[in-house]
Amino acid sequence: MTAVHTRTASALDVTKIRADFPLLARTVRDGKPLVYLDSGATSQRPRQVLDAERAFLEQHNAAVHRGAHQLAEEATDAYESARARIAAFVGADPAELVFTKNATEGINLVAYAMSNAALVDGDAEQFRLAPGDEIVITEMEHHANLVPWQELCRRTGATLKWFGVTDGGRLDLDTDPITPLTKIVAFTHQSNVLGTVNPVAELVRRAREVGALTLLDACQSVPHSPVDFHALGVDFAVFSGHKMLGPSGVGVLYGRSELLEAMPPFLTGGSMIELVHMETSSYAPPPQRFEAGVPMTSQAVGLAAAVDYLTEIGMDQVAAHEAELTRAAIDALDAVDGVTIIGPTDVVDRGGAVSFVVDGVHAHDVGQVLDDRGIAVRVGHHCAWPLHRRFGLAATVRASFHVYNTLDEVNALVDGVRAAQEFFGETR
Amino acid sequence: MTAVHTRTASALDVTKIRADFPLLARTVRDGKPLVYLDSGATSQRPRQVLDAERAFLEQHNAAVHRGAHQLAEEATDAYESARARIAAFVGADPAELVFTKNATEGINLVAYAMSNAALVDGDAEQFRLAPGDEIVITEMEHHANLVPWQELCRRTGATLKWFGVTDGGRLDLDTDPITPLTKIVAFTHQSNVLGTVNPVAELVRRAREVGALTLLDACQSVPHSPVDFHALGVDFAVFSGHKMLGPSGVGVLYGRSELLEAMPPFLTGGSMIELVHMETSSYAPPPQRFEAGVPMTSQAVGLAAAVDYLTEIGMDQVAAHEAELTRAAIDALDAVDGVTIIGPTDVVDRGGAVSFVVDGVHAHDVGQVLDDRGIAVRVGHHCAWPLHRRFGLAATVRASFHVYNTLDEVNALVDGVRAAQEFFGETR
Amino acid sequence: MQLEQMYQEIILDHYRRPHRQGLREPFDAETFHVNPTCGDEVKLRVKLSGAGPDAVVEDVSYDALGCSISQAATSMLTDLVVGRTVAESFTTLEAFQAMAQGRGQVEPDEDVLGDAVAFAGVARYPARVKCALLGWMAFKDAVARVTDSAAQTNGVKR
Amino acid sequence: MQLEQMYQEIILDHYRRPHRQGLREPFDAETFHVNPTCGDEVKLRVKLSGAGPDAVVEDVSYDALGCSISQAATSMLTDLVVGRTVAESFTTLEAFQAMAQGRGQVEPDEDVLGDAVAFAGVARYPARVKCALLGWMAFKDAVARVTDSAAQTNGVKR
Ligand SMILES: Cc1ncc(COP(=O)(O)O)c(C=O)c1O
Ligand SMILES: Cc1ncc(COP(=O)(O)O)c(C=O)c1O
Repeated sequence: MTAVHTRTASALDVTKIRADFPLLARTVRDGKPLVYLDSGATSQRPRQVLDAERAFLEQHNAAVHRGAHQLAEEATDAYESARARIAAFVGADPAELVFTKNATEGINLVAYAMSNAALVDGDAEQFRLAPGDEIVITEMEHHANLVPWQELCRRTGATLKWFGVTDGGRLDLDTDPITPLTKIVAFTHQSNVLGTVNPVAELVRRAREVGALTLLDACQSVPHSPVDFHALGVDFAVFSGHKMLGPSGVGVLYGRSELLEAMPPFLTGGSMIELVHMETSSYAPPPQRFEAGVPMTSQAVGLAAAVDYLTEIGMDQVAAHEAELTRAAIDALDAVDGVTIIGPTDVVDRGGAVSFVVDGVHAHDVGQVLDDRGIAVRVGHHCAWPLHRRFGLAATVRASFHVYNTLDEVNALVDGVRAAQEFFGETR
Repeated sequence: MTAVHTRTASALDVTKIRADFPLLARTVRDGKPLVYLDSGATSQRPRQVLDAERAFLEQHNAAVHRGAHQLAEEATDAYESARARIAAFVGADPAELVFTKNATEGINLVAYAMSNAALVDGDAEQFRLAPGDEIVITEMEHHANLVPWQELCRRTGATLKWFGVTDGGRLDLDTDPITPLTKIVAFTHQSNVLGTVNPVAELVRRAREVGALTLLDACQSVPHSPVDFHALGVDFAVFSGHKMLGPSGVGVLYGRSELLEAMPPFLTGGSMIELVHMETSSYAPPPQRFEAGVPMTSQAVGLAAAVDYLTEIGMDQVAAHEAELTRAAIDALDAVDGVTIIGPTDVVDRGGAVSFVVDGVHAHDVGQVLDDRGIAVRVGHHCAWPLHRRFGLAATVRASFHVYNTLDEVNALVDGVRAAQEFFGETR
Repeated sequence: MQLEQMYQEIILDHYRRPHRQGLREPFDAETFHVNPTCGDEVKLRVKLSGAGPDAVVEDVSYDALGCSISQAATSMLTDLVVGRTVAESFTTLEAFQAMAQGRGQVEPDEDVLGDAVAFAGVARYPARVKCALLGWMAFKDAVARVTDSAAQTNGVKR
Repeated sequence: MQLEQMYQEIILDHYRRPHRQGLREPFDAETFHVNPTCGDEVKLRVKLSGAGPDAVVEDVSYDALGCSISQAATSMLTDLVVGRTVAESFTTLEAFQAMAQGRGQVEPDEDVLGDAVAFAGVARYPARVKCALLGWMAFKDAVARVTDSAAQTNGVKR
């Protein structure tokens, strides 16, 4: 075992940061220090986030937007203040942010609203799909940004098309399937497998040229680098709290105001209505229109605390730190005979998910050896099965980082990969 | 101000219970002790629930059902153990429980799955709706169990029908709209306004007679009394964590196994799939089929802790305690001139939501006077607008109880109502 | 008790004996506004004379269902706008809205607001702000409908 | 290191040199099973002779993509069931499943499981249980298809 120090060349005081994360202090598999390299699946939470949520629950908890007593006022303020702080963090106006349970719900919300548009006239027509219309995604999408569009095609008769991926793990812009029939282009900002950061401006330009909407899956970008939705010019975007040091059970859908204004609802019920009769109902303005039922109140408060925590560190610092870890991991893994990295090996337009395969050792077995050494990585297709098939693979090993990871942890990973090679080598 | 003691004739040690709820110790409006009578909107949480969630997050947090490392195993175990404990609490098998973000999502899930059934053959056909088919609800439904059915009718061409409500606030069984065309009967177990407990067995019998499905809105029953879904014989049921001393952001959909097996998915994305290709995908068995994306992990753990807490007290005890408070509130309010209770004034088949109007004083104004005295109640239509219209009202005042409330708090409420009458009386 | 600060005597007076209540003819536009959280509603009519910002508010009539705050605010609105120009009434409206949404941080200007300064206390209760604004928003909407349709009749595009 | 406990030598042997690999003719039924969490897959064929529980497993052939555990378990399965009756092979299957899902709490019976007791260590890793069971479940499914279709041919309702 490599001891886990906090050596790093970046400006961050990672020792201090690690002290904020209670879980990172624990040991696994008979007393081994935990090396948590699975933040791409879900991140850990600092005390500050846990404390903020608990303080809310011990002092201000009440149903929001429904009560007239003091607690209800305080809870509503906490919830709406959370929305405003999170909006500022991603370059959006508060009313452009809808709280969902996760990013997956956000994408489903847009996809279902688009089929619901068939039932409403007026401004909602821009969301309508009919047979012949096309939806464009990419071959590197997470299932969350793929399956909902397949289902939308089934509901509306539209056709699904996609950008291919190059052997080097970049979006193949030459396979461009965007045509005047394209109604929406949905793509990931940063691949959760390849680490690839896609050319948002170029894709937005091409989509706009044909009048198509854009939806950005920002699940892997917002937690790791500065992101400004207004500057990017996308129409919709989604991300999840649990990947950015925040609570599970809360995600965000961003939508440009005019679009949210015009879009029909998805989930219906309490708090999203204007008038309700037995026969028919009308709906509240956004964002309330898209937040049916009692929302994830304390989780929104926790997510705002996570945003405060990240802002305090500075997203540029976070990105720089992770770039350093990524650089180190790619270099060290690339130097191991029999290890192949899936995705770009340069760190330009690339984030910190490093996926690889080891000749003759299945990803699950590599993962098992790593786990035995206290190193937590993800093995499998990482919810991007078609992308794996594109590379002729069923499974890869993925190491992914966050602000609390260290170069020593990268070294522990590389040592572990070598140990797996030895363990499964014919020579044993 | 009446001091808040814990006098009660029931077997509960409410003083001890109150000590578990940090929020109940706070004061509002310039130092007045909080009298929280708004648990029908959302309940408060005991330390045990807060601690369970925090312990999970500090020790076992990871993405569930996705990872192969030790943390992921522990997190998955915690999540599935939570499902099993909650299932036992409501008389269901673990695989019959789907975690949702709230009850509202649960109802929408069934309503959308029913329109999605049009796209699938085989067993899913039983969920299909066509023009001419009918959906039956009641006039006392929460918007959460009304608007999703209106929308389903819009999507499928089916017709919405409903049971009326008697002047006494009971379901009017003589207005029975169930016919051989009825495909589903969705009704509340306990009205969140009237307190009325509906005759589930009789409604299930009538629905079964015509081969219709049943969906029970158990939001106001599961938190307050022993409920056994298998014994009740309903096909689907929903409830929310935040109303039963558990976290916000988590709810439950119960569905009989054969039905969940046959039902098409609603939200799609990661973790709910079997095989994914760019062109098409197939789906996992339930409950995973209905849990797309990273779920509300710590919230499920917290809800299981709430269930443990309630079980420790005993749901019979909880029900008896609330019945006593309800009896006292009804008697005392009924004795005030100019106060009219909306809903049954007997406590047979009746839970602890006590809604009322005060002659000449609008509900909002009553609420304001109560709030000024530290008493938190809900005012308005409580997301049951058609029910209010049925009684010719726009708004009522609602006091609602949980295990931590006391008879002294009921007295404080009644004193507050008299104070409101005085304040707004012409004689002032 | 902070109640007296919120429910000033003049508010209770308007609530008990509302001014200009009831729906009257003639009118140029009618609006119907609802507060979705509590179900309170107001149907409101305006009659203007003249055109543009200098048009004069001849009458405001209404039928309202609601709490003391919303009823009193609507009643007082009629005192403050009837007989004044649209421009003047919108100045008052904006000041009223700023005060109501100001969370107690906005110092109300009695010269502009007149009796309506009595609603300053409401601003401290966010859940009641919509009550105070219900009638005012219905008025704003109604005036906009008149001026919009006048603009359209004149062939002016918005 | 607990690794050696999980990856016993016999497991690694089967993984490196799998028995009865490849798809062969003739066969009575073919199944395709996938582990959705990792993408591992197995296509498996069975050839039976005779009918009912006393039918004998003549051959099991397969094409598998997967980790050492799933490959070795499928290879070993063929050793344990080929040449035995369906009834016998199902007894072994049930014991294997019970052990694999037993979280290390189920004492494996070497008389029933033979070499497959080597998989006892896997039971301590819940995420790997599906790997160990992949081939076995494909086998169970394939046998069921043969016997079901035989039952249907005989006009027997399930
Ligand atoms: C009877 C009833 N049904 C449904 C709901 C909706 O619950 P939620 O908002 O948690 O989804 C509520 C509570 O608001 C309720 O009281
Ligand atoms: C790129 C990407 N998109 C979407 C998702 C789905 O996020 P969630 O499961 O939180 O909804 C994830 C994470 O799992 C992801 O990495």
